Amino acid sequence: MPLYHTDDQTMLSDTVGQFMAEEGAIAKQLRHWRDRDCKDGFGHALWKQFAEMGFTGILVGEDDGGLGMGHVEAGIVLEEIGRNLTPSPFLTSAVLAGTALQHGSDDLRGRWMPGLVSGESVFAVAIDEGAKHRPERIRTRAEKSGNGFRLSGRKDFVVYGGSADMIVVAARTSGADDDAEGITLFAVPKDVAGMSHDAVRLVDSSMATHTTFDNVELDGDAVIGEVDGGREILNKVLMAGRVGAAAEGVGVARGAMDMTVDYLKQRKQFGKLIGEFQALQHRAAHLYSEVEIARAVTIKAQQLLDAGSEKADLMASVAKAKVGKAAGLAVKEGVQMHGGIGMTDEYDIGLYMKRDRALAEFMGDVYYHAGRVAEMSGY
Amino acid sequence: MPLYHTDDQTMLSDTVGQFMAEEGAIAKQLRHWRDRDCKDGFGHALWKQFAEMGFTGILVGEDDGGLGMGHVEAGIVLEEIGRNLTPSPFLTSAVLAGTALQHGSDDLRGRWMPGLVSGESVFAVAIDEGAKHRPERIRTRAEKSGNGFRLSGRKDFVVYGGSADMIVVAARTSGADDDAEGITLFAVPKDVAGMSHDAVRLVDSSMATHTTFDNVELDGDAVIGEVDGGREILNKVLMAGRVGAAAEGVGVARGAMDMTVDYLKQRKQFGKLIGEFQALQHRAAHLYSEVEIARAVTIKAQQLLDAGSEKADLMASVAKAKVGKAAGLAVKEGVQMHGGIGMTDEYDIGLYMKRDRALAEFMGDVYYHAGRVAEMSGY
Amino acid sequence: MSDLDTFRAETRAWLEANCPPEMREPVRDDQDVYWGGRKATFKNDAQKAWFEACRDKGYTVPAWPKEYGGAGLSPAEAKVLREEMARIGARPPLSSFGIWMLGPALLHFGTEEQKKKYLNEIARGEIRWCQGYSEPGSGSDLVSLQTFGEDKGDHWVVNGQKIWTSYADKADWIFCLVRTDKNDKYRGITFMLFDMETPGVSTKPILLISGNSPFCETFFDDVKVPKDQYVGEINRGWDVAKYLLGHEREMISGADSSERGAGIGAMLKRQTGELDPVLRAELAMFDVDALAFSAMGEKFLDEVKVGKAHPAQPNMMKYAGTELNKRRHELIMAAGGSAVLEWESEETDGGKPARSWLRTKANSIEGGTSEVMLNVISKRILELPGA
Amino acid sequence: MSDLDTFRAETRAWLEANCPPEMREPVRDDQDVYWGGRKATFKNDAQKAWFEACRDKGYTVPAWPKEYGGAGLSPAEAKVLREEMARIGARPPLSSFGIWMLGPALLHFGTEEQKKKYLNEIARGEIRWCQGYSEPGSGSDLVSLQTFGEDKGDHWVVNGQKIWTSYADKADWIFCLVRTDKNDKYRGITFMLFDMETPGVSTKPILLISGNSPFCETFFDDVKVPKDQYVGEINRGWDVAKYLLGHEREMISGADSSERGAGIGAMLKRQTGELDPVLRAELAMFDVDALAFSAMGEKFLDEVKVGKAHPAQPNMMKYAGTELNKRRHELIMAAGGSAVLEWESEETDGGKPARSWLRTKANSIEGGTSEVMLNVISKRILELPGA
Repeated sequence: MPLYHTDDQTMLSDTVGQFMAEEGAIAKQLRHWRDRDCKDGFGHALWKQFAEMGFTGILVGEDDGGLGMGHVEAGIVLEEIGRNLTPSPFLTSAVLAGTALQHGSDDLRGRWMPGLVSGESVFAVAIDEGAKHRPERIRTRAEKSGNGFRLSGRKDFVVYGGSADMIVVAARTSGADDDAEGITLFAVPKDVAGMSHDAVRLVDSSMATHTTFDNVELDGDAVIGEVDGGREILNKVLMAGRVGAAAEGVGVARGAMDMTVDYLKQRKQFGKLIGEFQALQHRAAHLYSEVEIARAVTIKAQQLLDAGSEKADLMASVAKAKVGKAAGLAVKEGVQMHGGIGMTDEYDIGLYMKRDRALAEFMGDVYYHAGRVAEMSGY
Repeated sequence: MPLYHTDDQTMLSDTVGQFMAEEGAIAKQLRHWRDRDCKDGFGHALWKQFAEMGFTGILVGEDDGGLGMGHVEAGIVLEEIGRNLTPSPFLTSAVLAGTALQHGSDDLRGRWMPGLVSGESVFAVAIDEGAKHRPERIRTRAEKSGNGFRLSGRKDFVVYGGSADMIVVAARTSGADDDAEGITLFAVPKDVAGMSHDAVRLVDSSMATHTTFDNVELDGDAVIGEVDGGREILNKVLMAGRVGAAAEGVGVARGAMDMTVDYLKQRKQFGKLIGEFQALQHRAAHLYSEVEIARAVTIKAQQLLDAGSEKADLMASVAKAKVGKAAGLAVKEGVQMHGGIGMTDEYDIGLYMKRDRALAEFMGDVYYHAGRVAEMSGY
Repeated sequence: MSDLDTFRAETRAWLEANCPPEMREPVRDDQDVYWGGRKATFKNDAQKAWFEACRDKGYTVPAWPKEYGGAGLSPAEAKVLREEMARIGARPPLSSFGIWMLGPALLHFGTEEQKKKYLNEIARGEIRWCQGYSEPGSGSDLVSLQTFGEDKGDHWVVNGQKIWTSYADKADWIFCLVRTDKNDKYRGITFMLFDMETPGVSTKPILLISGNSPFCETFFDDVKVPKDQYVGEINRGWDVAKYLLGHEREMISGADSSERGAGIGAMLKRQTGELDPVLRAELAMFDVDALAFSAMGEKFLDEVKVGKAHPAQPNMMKYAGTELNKRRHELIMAAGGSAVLEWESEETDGGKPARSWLRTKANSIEGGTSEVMLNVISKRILELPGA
Repeated sequence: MSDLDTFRAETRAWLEANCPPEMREPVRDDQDVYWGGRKATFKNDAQKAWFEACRDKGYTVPAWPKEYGGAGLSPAEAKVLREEMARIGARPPLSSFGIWMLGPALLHFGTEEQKKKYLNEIARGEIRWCQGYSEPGSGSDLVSLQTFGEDKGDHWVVNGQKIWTSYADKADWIFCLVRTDKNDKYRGITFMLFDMETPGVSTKPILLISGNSPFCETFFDDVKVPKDQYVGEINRGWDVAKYLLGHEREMISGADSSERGAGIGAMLKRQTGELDPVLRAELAMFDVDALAFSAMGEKFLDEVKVGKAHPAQPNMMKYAGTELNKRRHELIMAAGGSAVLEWESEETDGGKPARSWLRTKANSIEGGTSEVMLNVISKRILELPGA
């Protein structure tokens, strides 16, 4: 498959781009909800609009009422989300939880998919334990209890956990903390007894929770896939999440870069447009090159994921790491090249820096994924 | 002690600088011997001149006929050696082997020091085993044999080993390969039976050997210091070598930088001196900053070493690593900024790149020393 | 006993008697130090007592001449005082831009009358000053400033806008660069002084990406400034500004090079437990740079003391130090993971790590951008041609 | 069966019959490929047979029209041929700057007569060409070239010096940029063609820091060039040169992006055993960049095929690819340690790793420096103002 968007994908990209620039714009969404100290961190009305546009069900099979598209298409939505810093539960709900649910039973999908597709429901995933992404180690335990399970443990960095109608929780049903096997995924509804959230606002104004499970009783039908067989699904969820976060990161990088290049064409110092200074030109050109490469490998990872290739896992880590580097560079150069004004809350470039930071951390940072690339390559 | 040269040191620096620029100049030494395919890789006549100037005995105690100066002074000589790419056995003989011999008995010093001071003798050290510097692991073994020892093993990267009248060899007299203790240093004369050299020319035209010891019989008085007590001396040798190599690296960096900055002021392209292009200006200014910092920490390490501070070991690794970065940058920027002409053998900038490469590897590279900094810092 | 030993003994005794124990605690925030001024209040009695004791002794500005409110100490004596204060951890009795910036300018360029009046007011903490240099349109290119003072005979009428005026909302007076000749870029600026209560002056605090800040925007709307309120010569204010900028960069570059030169790997390992192996390697590479920079800081200060440092070397220190500090905080964020993303939580003390990280991004902008520093290094140290 | 399928079947059969097994081995050095020319000799019979079969079929330049010595294949057919040759690992039957560079220029700018003569000679391997662009004083600023052709009515007299003329010592003819009007920088250059055996032409090989090289210095001392030996228009040779430079950068940037995009960590671990943990981390960070760049290479080629790539994108590919390749070889040297420092030893095959490492330093200089690439990106892609 050629590594560029097909005509259909280009059309989708145009549609999404226009929609997001209008409805998802920084002033209309991010700043709006932030300045109102919104406890969700995003607007439910926009989430409904996402549903009307078909975005919410973009990865959901047609049998479940979705569009049955792939990660390239989800990535198109995410790139525009990133470019506009649009706060939404798209990544956690439609990509992460959605991918998990695809492996659920008919009953489970029947229970949750309609809400996702219609934009009525918001989902989250609870994977991380501790401040760094280390999904190889799962300590949260689900003990058999009657026909169901009793869940205990603590999850961190549960993005939009406080707003979620359902949280996909990765728990250990057998084995030791570091075992690959023995993991089970559960779809945990919001109203279960024993689940409590400590909600925190993050640097990018998004919301996340530390979520504690204190002997939470779950029915057997909360299990996604097979008991003890969750690692494989979890890996798929992680791949989808990494590639998705990479796509959003590409959008953040391109948004920050475009804003900065525009500024270089407008701001005058020493009687010249600052974009005439060769030192800045070269840095901007280098940045362009890094962002282009990050975008290419992200599309590559999306295609591999859609093709079910066994290389997808490696390339997902490459993409997440490379985007981490490129977007990090884009926001740093962005703030520096804006000078003092870039440090003010009034200008948007700082918002890109904040979003990049949170996104860099989400689903594993550049160091984690570089390490994975080494391990998967055998060194 | 203030972190700049005293008046005496400044005077020494001027003297050495003038001497090296005349007698040690690239055309007169490096190119001269290289183009004649000299098997020593340096000129014995210059080594004699070093002796006349007092350089050879700069670290040798006054009782042994030397000047009894410190590593700051040795570093002054080395910086000028680096700046002029002067091939000489100064680092291996006067700094490394010399430091080892300082811990030898009166007899041993009486046997070897006069030759060093007079420039009659050339010494080498044989520490590395394998292609990377890992002195924590010593496999070469010296078994007790009568009143002496029988030495067997192979050493690599023995710089000027083929020309050496004596080689300081680090061998294991007890314990396992990775033990800290159980090391003994030996002063091995060149004519012992069972020692053989496989001499190779290196990228910088210096010479080194793979040296094999096949049941080499050594007298007990070849031992430097105590049997099994060589680790402490070895550590001092290593510190001296690292700080010394750092000082030479500073010289290489400054030499390459000065040559490049000069070129920026002469070469015209697009109707301008290329030094007028801001992108090159900023890179040159950044390079200046890195080289200044590398020089500062090298002097700091020299002073700590001279003061016998316990921080010397850490700072020696910091200096070696920092100089590795800064000098590496200097030669890379040097060649790139010279453009095509910098790629030709006719121009000297490429010689700086070659010397830097060999020096970067000698006594541990930037990665090795960064790792040591982490370990010594407790992480 | 030498004179200096005597002085040390006396100083020690004086400090013992006059520096209250509360004033020997580390400074935790802005309010722990007295900034003086008309609107100033003391945080507690100890702060008041310590300030007044120092003021009366001339120790708010110990090296200034006695007639200007100082103690007239020699450099050697001033060093002894600093050392003795550091020994007991004494807080500065008074902080202000008057002490750091306007004072040195007045000592160098002021008339006798100005020195008497303004320096004494500063030394006694009576007037708090702020600095009006930057404007929205003139950041790195400071000299392009547009705030204009129209000559009205015995006074100027000043109109324009300043930005990044720290604590403008708390200051009594401002020292301010004002264009007084539109035809000469460099020789058309006057270094004016005026009261912030003059009609037409207003200020507005600036919210940064890291949160609240001491920075303000300051607006001048037909502000009348008497014709005798300037330093140096009329239209030659750029000389005064340049003098102060050099002073400022030297201070910034020297100031916290020791903090910037500390390794962080060990601290982050303690704080976060396990370190990812690739992150560990990055930290090791950072620590090499940081520890090397600490040696550079030491060398720089040693050389400054004896006048050996290249006059443009502070630019290099500022460049390298601020870039290093940004990298330091990037790594602190990386090691801290999702925990340090928190913006308002108690666990992070109100988002301290994230706010500090964002705040460091200004390091390479304020007091001269990294780009300007590199320009200066290439021109003045490497002597590269052209702009 | 479609026409293309038929063509594929025929091609496969033809290759089976005509490509000797020896010509299906990987190319190890320059001599494994036939470069043609008056002085050329074949390394062996197989090479001769393979070359002659291709020449007779028009397969040395399959996409060129038949009348110029090609096979007149359509783009689709040419692709099938490439695929089928790749399938059996067939070596190129003929390599030359005539095929890659002069040919495309002549096809675009040449007269009918020139095409007939020169293209046929190239296609048949009769004349080997070299390129005379760079001069000692004009590197990145190619257009500042000084080699001058004085107009003598029916001929020019050319004086000057070229540098980096690859294989000038082995070539029969040169295509060469010569200034013919000193008053117009861009419109004062003529793209001339002449025989290297013309009196006054001499060459001298250039020794590189990596050792021997195909590069030469080439000197013109009163070289007579007939007035009809130029391409395009007189004084408009810069148009031809620009066309070729674009062509060249596209080739360079596309060519080995796959090689450049390979990870090296695993290979170095196998070669060297243990990896230092900090070096391992550097390799991991490199591999991320390298694997990402391989995707970029793929994307770029896909986009070029359908005309979607930005016309200046080859500059970005060249910049990123060459910088990456330099870093790759730095890491190979670091992992190899003292063993790969050896310059003439058998163990390193005559210093191969070190020589390759040094050779890569030219990657970011030849064919347009990284600095020029960044200039082009900033101007043509980012549309930044000014030079």
